[in-house]
Amino acid sequence: MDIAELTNRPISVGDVARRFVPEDCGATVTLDGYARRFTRNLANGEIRQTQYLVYEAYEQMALKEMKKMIARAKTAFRISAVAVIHRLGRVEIGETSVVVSVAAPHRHEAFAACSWLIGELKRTVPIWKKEVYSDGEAWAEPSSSLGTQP
Amino acid sequence: MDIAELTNRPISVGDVARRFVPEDCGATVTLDGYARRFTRNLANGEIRQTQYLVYEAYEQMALKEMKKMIARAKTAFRISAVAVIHRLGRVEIGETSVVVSVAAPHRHEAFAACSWLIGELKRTVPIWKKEVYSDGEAWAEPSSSLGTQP
Amino acid sequence: MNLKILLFGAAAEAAKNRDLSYSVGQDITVGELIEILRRDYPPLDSLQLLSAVNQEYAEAERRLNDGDEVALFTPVSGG
Amino acid sequence: MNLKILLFGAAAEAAKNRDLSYSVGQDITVGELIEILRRDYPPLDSLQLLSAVNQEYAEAERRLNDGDEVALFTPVSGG
Repeated sequence: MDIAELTNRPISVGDVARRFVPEDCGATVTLDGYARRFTRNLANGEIRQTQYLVYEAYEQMALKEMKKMIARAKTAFRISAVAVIHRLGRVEIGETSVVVSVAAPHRHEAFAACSWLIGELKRTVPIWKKEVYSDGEAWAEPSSSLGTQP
Repeated sequence: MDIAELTNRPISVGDVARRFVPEDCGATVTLDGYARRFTRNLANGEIRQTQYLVYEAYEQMALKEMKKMIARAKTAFRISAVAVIHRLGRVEIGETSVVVSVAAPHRHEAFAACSWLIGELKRTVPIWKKEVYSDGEAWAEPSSSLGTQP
Repeated sequence: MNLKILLFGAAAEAAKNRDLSYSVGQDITVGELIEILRRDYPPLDSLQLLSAVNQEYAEAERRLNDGDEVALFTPVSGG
Repeated sequence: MNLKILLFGAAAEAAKNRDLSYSVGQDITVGELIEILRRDYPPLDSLQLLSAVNQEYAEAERRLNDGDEVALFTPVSGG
């Protein structure tokens, strides 16, 4: 029932969120992460404009890490079904780069597991984001994650 | 940009989640609450089977309360757009009864606001749920909310 | 004075009514109106009733005015 | 022994390579391999490099075996 997937094609958030509606569940919490056009630098207040993103992955390892974190989430939280799908390649502004969707009997566990899973994904899954601006490009720094996280 | 809505027709979670993708945002968190077929009674472990739900609202007041809680959320959290849509009338098992969707620059605020909003909705918005079983029916007790919440 | 009374959910089922019009004396409070309704519709007696006046939550001490829309209902259970 | 080396993201751009085959002596660790690569590809020197061996995260002290797939990359930034 769980999904860990990498794809080069656009992701439909609604399809992912509704892929599993287990009969013992009452809530699905879905995080839709997408490319932001305007990002405020929290240090100096300047606003940077992104043109598009490019994601690259160590695909086999990324899928292994995604499956591991899903297994850990299902042990730690009372949840029934998890889907984690990450886009690779060029991603336009507003397009979904990552979806994490968790179905659970009760909403509190769905919120907690969904939030934990996206944090784990950003911490452990070997995927890299390049941000392309009008005047250059840069690989995202995870240390500035407050500015670049979905 | 915000939506507070009551509807007698099926709700498309994906359409709601993707209705607004503001250019200063990077994350949308969406709660999809739906009718659960099997509910475990936490006190005695028995499993109760629901056939369908019927929702009724004090519609004008419900919309006012929904708008108030959205306004409060936008003051309390750094978020950009909120949609709250609740289904009325008969709702089949697995069909969405409520969607709360929050778009924000960063995911942590989207999670926090979405979780707060569904709690407020269940606490303040004048909507009532009747659960229909194979052998009877009952208006949901908010005091047993751990067993009946989405 | 005249009041428009709305009942919802379990309260509407108990009273077998969704809309009532009541004529009452001046200076009545929401709590006093609820007592009148519990007397007129005894099945309401077993229910915990919340109230709203003109679509805003109201306490039992709230004084009513002519033409007010008073809603009575059990604790909400949406979601 | 022979090692298959994979580079990703900023590390691949710095080394202008994504796949490398290295023949090295016995008893080499991941940390020692990284030192060799930093010497052969100086632009890697400015990068913080993490490593995985056969698709599992590995520490610098990890000893390598013939045929291992060693991946080197900067801290991950997906999401």
